[in-house]
Amino acid sequence: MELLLVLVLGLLYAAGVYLILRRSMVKLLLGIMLLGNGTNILIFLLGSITKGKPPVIDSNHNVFQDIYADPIPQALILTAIVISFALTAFAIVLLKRVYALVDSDDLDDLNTPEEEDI
Amino acid sequence: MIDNHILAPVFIHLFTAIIQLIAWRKTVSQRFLSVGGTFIGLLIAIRLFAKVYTEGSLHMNASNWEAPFGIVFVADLLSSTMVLLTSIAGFAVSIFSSVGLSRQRMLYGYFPIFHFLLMGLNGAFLTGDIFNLYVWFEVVIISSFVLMTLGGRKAQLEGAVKYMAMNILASTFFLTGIGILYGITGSLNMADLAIKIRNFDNKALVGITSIFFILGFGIKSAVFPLYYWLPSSYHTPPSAVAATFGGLLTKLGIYAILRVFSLIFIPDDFTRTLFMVLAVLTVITGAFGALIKTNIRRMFSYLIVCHIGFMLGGIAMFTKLALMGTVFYLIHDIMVKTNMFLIAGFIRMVSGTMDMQKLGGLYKNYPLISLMIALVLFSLVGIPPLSGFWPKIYLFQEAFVDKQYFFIAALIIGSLVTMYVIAKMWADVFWKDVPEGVAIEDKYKDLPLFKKLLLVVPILLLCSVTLYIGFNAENIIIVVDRITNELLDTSPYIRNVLGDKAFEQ
Amino acid sequence: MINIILAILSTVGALSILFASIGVLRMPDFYLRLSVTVKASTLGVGLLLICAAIMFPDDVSVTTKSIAIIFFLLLTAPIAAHMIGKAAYFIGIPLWKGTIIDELKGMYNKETHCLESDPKKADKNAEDNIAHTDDATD
Amino acid sequence: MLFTILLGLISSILLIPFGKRFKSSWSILLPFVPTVLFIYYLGYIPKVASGLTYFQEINWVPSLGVNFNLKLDGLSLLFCLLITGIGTGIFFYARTYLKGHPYFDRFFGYLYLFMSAMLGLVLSDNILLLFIFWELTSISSFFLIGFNNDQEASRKSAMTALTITGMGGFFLLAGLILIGNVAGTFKISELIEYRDVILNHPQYPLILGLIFLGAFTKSAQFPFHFWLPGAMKAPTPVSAYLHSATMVKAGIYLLARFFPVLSGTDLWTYTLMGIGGFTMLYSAIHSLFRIDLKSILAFTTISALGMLVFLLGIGTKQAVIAASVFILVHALYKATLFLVTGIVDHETGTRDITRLSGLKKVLGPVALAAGLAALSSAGLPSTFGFIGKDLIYEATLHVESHWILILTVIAVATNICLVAAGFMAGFKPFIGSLPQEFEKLHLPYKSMWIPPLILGGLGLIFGLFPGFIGNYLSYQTANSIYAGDTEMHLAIWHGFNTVLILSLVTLAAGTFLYFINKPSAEKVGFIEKFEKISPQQIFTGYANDIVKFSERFTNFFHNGYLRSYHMKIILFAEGLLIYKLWQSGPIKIVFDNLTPLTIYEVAVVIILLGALLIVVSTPSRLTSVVAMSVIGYCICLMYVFYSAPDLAMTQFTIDTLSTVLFVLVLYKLPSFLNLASARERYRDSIVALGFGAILSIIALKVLYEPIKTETSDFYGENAYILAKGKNVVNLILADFRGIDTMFETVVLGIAALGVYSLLKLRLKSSEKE
Amino acid sequence: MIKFFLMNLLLSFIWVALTGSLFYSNFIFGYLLGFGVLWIMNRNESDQRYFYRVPKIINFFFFFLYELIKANVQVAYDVITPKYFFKPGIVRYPVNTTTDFEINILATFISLTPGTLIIDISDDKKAIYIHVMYLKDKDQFIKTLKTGVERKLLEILR
Amino acid sequence: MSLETYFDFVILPILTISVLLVFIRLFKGPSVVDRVMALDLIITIGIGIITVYSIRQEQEVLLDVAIILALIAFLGTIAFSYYIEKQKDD
Amino acid sequence: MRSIILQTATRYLLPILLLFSFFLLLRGHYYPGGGFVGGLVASIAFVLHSFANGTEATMKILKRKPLSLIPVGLGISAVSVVLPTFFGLPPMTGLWWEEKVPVIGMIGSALFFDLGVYLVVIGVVLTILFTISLTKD
Ligand code: NA
Ligand code: NA
Repeated sequence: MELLLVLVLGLLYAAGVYLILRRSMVKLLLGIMLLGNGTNILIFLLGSITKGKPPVIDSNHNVFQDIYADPIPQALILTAIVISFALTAFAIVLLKRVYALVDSDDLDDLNTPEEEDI
Repeated sequence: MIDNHILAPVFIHLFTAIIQLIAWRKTVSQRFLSVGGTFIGLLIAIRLFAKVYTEGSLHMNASNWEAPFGIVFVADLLSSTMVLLTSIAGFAVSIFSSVGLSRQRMLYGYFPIFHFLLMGLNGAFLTGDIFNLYVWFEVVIISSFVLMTLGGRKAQLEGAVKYMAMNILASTFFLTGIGILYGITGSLNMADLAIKIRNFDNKALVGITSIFFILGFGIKSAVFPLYYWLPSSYHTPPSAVAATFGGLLTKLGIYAILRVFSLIFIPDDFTRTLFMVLAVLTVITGAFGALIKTNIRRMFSYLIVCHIGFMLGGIAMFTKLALMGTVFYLIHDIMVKTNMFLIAGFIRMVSGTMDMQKLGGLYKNYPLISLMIALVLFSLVGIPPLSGFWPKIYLFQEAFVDKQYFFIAALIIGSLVTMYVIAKMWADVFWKDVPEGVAIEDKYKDLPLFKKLLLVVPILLLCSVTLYIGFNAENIIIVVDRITNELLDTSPYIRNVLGDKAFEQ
Repeated sequence: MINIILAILSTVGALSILFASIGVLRMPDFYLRLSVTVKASTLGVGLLLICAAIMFPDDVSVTTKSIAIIFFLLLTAPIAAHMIGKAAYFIGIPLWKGTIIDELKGMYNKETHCLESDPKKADKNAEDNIAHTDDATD
Repeated sequence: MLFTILLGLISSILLIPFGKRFKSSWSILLPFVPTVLFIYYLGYIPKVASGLTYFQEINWVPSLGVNFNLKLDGLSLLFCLLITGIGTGIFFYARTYLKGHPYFDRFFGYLYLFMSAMLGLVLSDNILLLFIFWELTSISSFFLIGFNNDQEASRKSAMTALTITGMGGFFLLAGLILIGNVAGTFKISELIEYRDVILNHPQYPLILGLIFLGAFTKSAQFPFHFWLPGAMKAPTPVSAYLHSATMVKAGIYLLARFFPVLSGTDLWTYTLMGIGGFTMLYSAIHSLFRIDLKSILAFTTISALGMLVFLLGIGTKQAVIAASVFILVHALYKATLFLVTGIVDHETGTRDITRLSGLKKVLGPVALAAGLAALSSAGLPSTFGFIGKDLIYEATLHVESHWILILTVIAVATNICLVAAGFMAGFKPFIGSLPQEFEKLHLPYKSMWIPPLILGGLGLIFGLFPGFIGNYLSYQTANSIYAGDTEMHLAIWHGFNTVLILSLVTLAAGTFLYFINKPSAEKVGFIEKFEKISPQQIFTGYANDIVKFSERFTNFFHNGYLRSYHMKIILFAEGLLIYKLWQSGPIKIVFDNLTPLTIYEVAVVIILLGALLIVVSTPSRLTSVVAMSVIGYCICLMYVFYSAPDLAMTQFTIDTLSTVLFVLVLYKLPSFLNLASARERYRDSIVALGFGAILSIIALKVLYEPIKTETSDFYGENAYILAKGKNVVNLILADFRGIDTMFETVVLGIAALGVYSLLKLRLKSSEKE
Repeated sequence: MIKFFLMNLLLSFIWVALTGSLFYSNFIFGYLLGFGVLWIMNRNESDQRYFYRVPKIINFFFFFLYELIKANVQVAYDVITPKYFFKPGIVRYPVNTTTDFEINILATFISLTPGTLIIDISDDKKAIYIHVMYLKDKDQFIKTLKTGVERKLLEILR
Repeated sequence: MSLETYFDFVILPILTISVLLVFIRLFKGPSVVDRVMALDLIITIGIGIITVYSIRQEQEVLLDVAIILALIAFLGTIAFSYYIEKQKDD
Repeated sequence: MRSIILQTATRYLLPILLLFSFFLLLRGHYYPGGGFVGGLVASIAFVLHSFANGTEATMKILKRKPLSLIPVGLGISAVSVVLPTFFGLPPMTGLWWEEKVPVIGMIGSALFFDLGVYLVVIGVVLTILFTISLTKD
C-alpha cells in the first residue's frame, strides 16, 4: 500500500504544480489545495502507516496493549489541515473580491500597470 | 535555565489583540491599546534580552513536558535580540499607525491583526520546535495576507494574490521538509533533531531534506530566484503595514535559515556554494530592480531583495566573521527597512504620491525632518560610520579570506546601486522642486501638533536606534559576537534544551 | 446461526448497493439514476450497519452508533435527493425520451423560483425537460 | 587632535537648531572655527619640523580594530594646514559670497562637516577610520555640489560626483579591508612593517587595483575625471575649497600615505605613471579649448592632480619631493584663481573669458591676486610655482630608466599648456580694454578679495623664501611619504642647468601658446565633437546600457505573471532536487516492510487519481469542485483505513465546508477559459509530473529508512497515566503540543477577520494610506 | 398519549436497572414488558391511541421494509437486464396534510419507497411532484399511494 | 469459510466495485448534477465500507467517522444544488 | 428557492447536530473528536440552517455577530494556556480538578482549552460563510 500512497502523493503534488502554473485563479486555488493534500499524505506516509490500530487507548486499559499508529503525524496533519482551511477560505474570498473587481478569474487581468500611482 | 515567562512577548500581543477584538470598531481604544501593548511588549522584550544577556540562554517546556516530547521554547541571544528588534519596530509602527492609517482600516481590524503578526514573529523567534515554527510562520503569513489586502484596492489585491500564492508555496516546501525530517528522525524538537541528524548515516537524504528548507525559507526571505512575491506586493499596502513587512518578514526567513542551518543542517560545500551563488544573484537582482523603479516603495522592495543577498552571502561563507556580518546586518536591516517604509508613508502623507517623478520640495518644506530622513537613508547605504557600514567590513573581510570574488563584486555593486538610488531619491524627492503641473496634497500640514509628533516620533525613534547601532557598534558587536558563537557551537543550545543526557549517547 | 444471519444481511446490503451503482451507471437519465441511489444506498448501508450492531452485541455504543447512522441516513438522503433533483429540473436537465408524463412542466416561476401547485397557473409556453431526440445520457 | 575634528562636526550640528541666527549678525563667528584650527596647527609646525610625530588613540570599536588612531606627521600636517588655512580664507569669502542666500546656514553646516571629514581623513592612522572620513567627504561634497538643488544641472552633477567617488569608495573599502586582512592590522603606521608581506602576497595586485580605483576616482584621474568639471556647478567657494585645494587631493593623500607600504613595484610605478601622465597631458590640452573660467580651472586642476599621481608613480626621492611641494604650490594658486573667478562671476555675472577683459581697472586687488596666482602657476622664477616646476623636471630627469626623455617631454608639454591656461584664467579677464557693460563694477566687500590676495601673495612669498617652507613643512611631508630622509633643500637658485632651461622653455612656449590660442565658442564646439568618445560619454553610455539591461533583466524575471514565477520556482526546486537525488544513489525498497494491498484501497486510489484527472482537465468549475470533494473524501477514507479517525473526521468536515465555500463563491464565475496553448500545457505537465516524480522518489527513499518511534512511544505510555486521556491524537493537540493548537486557532481567527474586512471594507479611491 | 410513552420508557429503564445489564436487547425486552403491563392496566381508559399506535408503527415498519425490498429487487432486475422496463414520469400528487412535519415525513417516506422520488413540494404545500419509475397509470399510482403509505403514515401521526 | 473471509473476499469487493461504478458516472457526468449525485452516493457507500472495515478491524472507534459522514455529507449536496439552481439566475 | 422539506428537516437537524457537536467536544480526550471537529459540526449545523432559512434568519438565532465569538473563544483558550504560569508552571500545563465529574470525566484546563477552540471554530466558520453570503457583489 505504501507504494500506492507514494504514487498518490506524487500525483497530488504534480497536479498541484500543474494547476498553479495556470492562468485561472480558481485553478490556482485548487492547485494550492492539492499541494496541501499531497503534503499531508506525505507526512502521513513518512510517519509510517499502520492499519486498523487507531492511537486510542482501549477503554478497559490504561496503556496500549497492542501496536498502534503513530499519533504525531496525525496531529501534525490535523494542524496543517486546519491551517490550510484558514488559508483556503481567505483565498477563496480573495478570489471573490478579485472577480468583483476585474470581472474575470484570469490572473493576467489583475495586473496593474507599472506607472499607476498606488 | 528554565524560565516560564519566555512566551510573555507572545502573550502580550495575543491578549492585546483579543482585547482589541472585544473593543471591535472602537478605534480610539484600539489605538491606545496598541501603543500600550507594544510599549509593554517592548519592556518585556528588553527584560528578556537583559536576562538572556546576563544569565545566558533560557528555555521553557510548554505543557511541562520535557523536551523532546513537548514543545520547547528557547530564548538564546539570537532569539531575544530578534524579539527585541521586533518589539522596537512594532512599537514604532504602532505609534505611526495611530495617525498614519485611515480610520476605515482600523474599523476593520487593522490593530488586532497587527498584534497577531507581532505575536507570530516573536513566537517564531522563540520556538525550539520545527513544526511549531511552521505554525508561527502560518500565523505570520495569514496576518500578513490580511494586512496586505486590508482596503481591497485593485493593486493591493494583485499584490496579495501573488504574495499569497508564493508564500503558500513556501509553506508547502517547508511542511514537506518537516514531513521528511520527521520521517527520517521521528522527532520535531530542533535540538533533538540536531543530534539525530548528526547521527543519521544517509547524508544524501539529509541533503535532500535540507533543499526543502532552503526553498521554503528562500521564498520567505526573497532570495533569487524565489523572490518574486516581494516586489509584486510590498508597494501596495499602507506604509505602516509595509514597514512591518519590509522590516521583519524577510528577516524572519533569514532568521529561520540561520537557526535551522546552524542547528540541524550544518551547511556542507554544496549548500554553501548554492547559498553563495544565490546570494550574488540576489544582490544583482535587487540592485538591477532598484535601479529602474521610480516609485519609492517599489525601489525599496528591490533594495530589500538586494540586501537579503548580503546576509545570505554571510551565511554562505559560514565562518565566524561572515556570520557576524550577517547577524549585524540583520540587526541593522530590521531597524532601517522598517523606518524606510515609515518614511515612505510620511512622504505620501505630505505629498500624496510615491512616484519620484511627481515628488519634490520636501527639503525646502521640512528641512529638519528631511535631514533626519537623510540619516536613515545614509544608514541604509552604509555610509560610515552609520549602521550599515559595520557589517560590510566583516563581509568584505571574510569574502577576501574565502576568495569569494563574485561576492565582493556583488557587495560593491549592491552598495553602489543602493547609494545611487538613494542619492537619486534624495535629489528627486527632497531637493527637486515640485514638478510643474503636479498638485501636492499635504495632509500632514494641517494636522494638530500632537498628531504630527505621532508621525515623526516613530521615525525619530528608529533613527536614533540606528544611530546607536552605528555609533556604538562596539556594543552591538559584543552581542553579535556572542550570537555568532551560539550559531557556530550549538552544543550549549542543545544542552540547554535537552540537558546533559543529549550527549550521553 | 448468527453468522448466517450476518452473511445474509451483509450480502443483501452489499448487493443492493451494487445494483444501485449499476443503476447509476446504466440508467438513461438523471432522475432515474437519482431515484435508484436513495433507496438502494440507504437500504444497503442500513443493512451493513445492522450487521455491525449484531457483530458487537456487548458493546452498547456500536449499536447506538449504528442506529444513529441509519437514522441520519434516512433523514438526510431524501432531502439531498430532493434538493439536487429540484435543482436539476430547474436548470433543465432533460428527462429520458421514454418519460411518459411531465406534470412539473411550466410550474416553476423562473424568476422567483416559486413552485405552483395549480396546473392552471402554469406557464403554458414553458418547454418540458423531456428529451425528444436522443438519449439524454450523452 | 580629535577635538579638531569634533569641533567642526559639533559646529555643523549646532547649525541645525541655531542656523537661523547665523544668517545675520552672528555670521562673523562662522570663520572662527577654521581660524582657530589653523592657528592650532601652525603651532605644530616647529615640533613636526623637528621630526616629531604625534599620536592619539581613543577606542571606538576595538573588536573591529576601528579606533580613533590619529597621527600627525609631516604629510598630515601639510594637509591640515591646507584644510584649515585655505578653509579660513574660504569661510571668510563664502560668508560674503552667499550673504542673503536662503540656505546660508545649511551651506556652512555642510562646509563644517566637510572640513572635519577632511581633517579626520588626513589625521587617521587607521585605514577604516580613514575610510569613514573618506566617505564623509564624498557625502558632504554631494550636498555642496548639489547646493543649488532647484537646478537640475546642479543635482545631476552632484549625482555624478557621488556615483563616481562613491564607486571608488566601495572599491577602496574592499582594498583597505583586504590590506588589513593581509597585514593583520588596520593601523597604517604598523602596515609599513608588513610591507614585504603585502608586496609578496598573491592578492597584492588586487589590493593595489582597489586602492588605485579609490584614489583615481576621488582625484579625478582619467577616465574618471569627468565628474570634476561637472562639480563646478557648486558655488565657487566650494569649487575652490573642495575641488581644487583639498578633497580632490584626498586621493593623492591616499597614494602618498600608502606610498611607503605599497610602492616600489612595477605595477605601482607604471600604473601611476601611465594614468597620471596621460591625465595631466590630456586635461592640460583640454583646458586650452575652454572658455568658461571655471571649466579651464577644472581641467587644469585635473592636470595638476595627474601630475601628482605621475610623480608618486615615478616614486624616486626627487619625485616625492616634487610632489610634496607641488601639492602646496597648486593649492595656493588654484584656490586663488577659483576665488577670483568667483568674484568675477559674482560681479559681472559671466565666466566666459571671451567676454571678459580689462577688469583690472575696476577690480584692482583682485587682478593682483589673479596675476600672482597665474604667475605662480606659470612657474615664473621667484614664484613658488617655479620651485614646484623645477622639482618636477628634476624628478623626471632623474628617473633611472630609458623613460627619461618621454617623461620629461610629457611633463614639459603639460606645463606648457598649463602656463597658457593659467594665463587665460589669471590674466586674460583683467587685461585689455574694459567693456562698457562692466564699467560700473566696483570692488566687492573686502572679505571677498582679501583671502585670494593673501593666498596669491603667499605664492610669491614662499617662492622668495623657499627654504623656510622647505625646512619647516615640505621636508617632513616628503619624509613621511618617502618613509626616510629625503634630504630636501629648497632654494630659488640651483644654478644654470637643464632644469632651468626646461623651465624657461616651458614659460616661453606657454606664453607663446597663450597668445596664439584664442579661445572661442567654436573651439568649444570643436572639442565637444570628441565628446562622443570621451570617458563621460562612454560611462554614461554604459550606465544607460546598465539601466536598459536592468530593465530587461528585471522584467524578464519579474514579468508580472504569477504562473511564470511559479514555473521558475518549481524549475529551480526540481533542478536542486534532481541534482541531490542523482547524487544519492539508487532507490531501494524493502517489500517485506510494506503493508499488504487490499482491493478497497486500490479502488480508493483509483478514484482519487480519476478525480485528480477531472480536476486538472475539466472545463467546468463546479465539476472541479465536485472532483476536489472526491479527492478529499478519498483521503478521508485512507485516514480511516490507516488508523486516523480524528484526521478523517476533520478532513471530511473541513472538506465539506471548503466545498460550501467554494460553491458559494464560484457559482457566479464564468467557465474556465482555455487560456493556454497545447504546447504550454504539454510543457507544464512535464514539469508538474517531474516534480511529482521527485517527491515520490524522495518518499521511497525515506521509507527505506528504519522507523523511529521514541516520541510516540512516550506519548503512548504516558497518555493516560500522566495526561489523563486516551485519545492520543487529541492529547497531542490539547496537551503535549497544545501550543500548536492554540496558535492554529489564532490562524483561523485571523482568516475570519480577514474575510470580514476584505468583504466589508470599501475604501474611497482617495484613501491610500 | 405522551404520558403513556414516558411511563413505558420509565418502566423499561427500571427493568434495565433491576436486571443490571445494559444491553439493547434487555432494554427492548423491558419496553415490551412495560407495554404489556400498561396495556393490561389501562384497558378501560378512554384514550387508547397509544396502545393502537405502537402495533401500527411496527406494522408500518414491516410494510415499508417489504416495499423497500420488493422494489429494490424490481430495480435490480431492471438494472442488470439489458432492456429497460420502466415508464418514468413526473406526477403531481395532491396532498391534504396539515402541518409541515406531516408533509415532510410523507415526502421522506415517498422518497424512500422504491421507484418514487420527491422532486419538489409546491409553495402552497398542496401538491408534491413525484418522479415515478414504473408509472403504468397516473391515477392508479396516486390511488395506491393514497391508500398505502399516506394513509398508514397519517394514521400513526394523527 | 469464516465470516471474516466472507467479508474480506465478498462483501468488501462488492462494495469496492460499486464505488468504482459510481465513480465512472462521476467521471462521465455528463452534467454537474450527475456528478454531485454520484459524489453523494460514493460517500454513502463509503459509510458502508467504513462499517464493514470497522467490523473487520474490530475498531468501533472508526464508526464515529461514519456518523460524521452520515450527518454532514448531504450539506455538500445541498450547497451544490442550492447554487446550481441559483446560478441559473445570473 | 427555499425548500419546505429542508426547512422542516433543519428544525430537527439543528439541535441534533448541536448536541452531537457537544458530544464530540466533551469526549475528545478519550475518543475521536475534540474542539475542532466539535466546532466544525456545530458550525455546519448553523450553515445548514442558513441554507434552509436564509442567513438573516440564522443570524437572528445567534443574536450576536459570529465574529464576537472569536475573541471569546480565543480568550478562553488563551487564559487556560496562561493560567498555569500563575502557579509557577509553564504555560499549557494541564491543571486538573481533584475529583471526577460524572458524564464528562476529569475536568481540567484542557477542557476549557478545547471549549475555546470550539467557540473560535464556530465563530470563524460562521463569520466567513455569513459574511460571504450577506455581501452583495
Ligand atoms: Na443518498
Ligand atoms: Na420511491
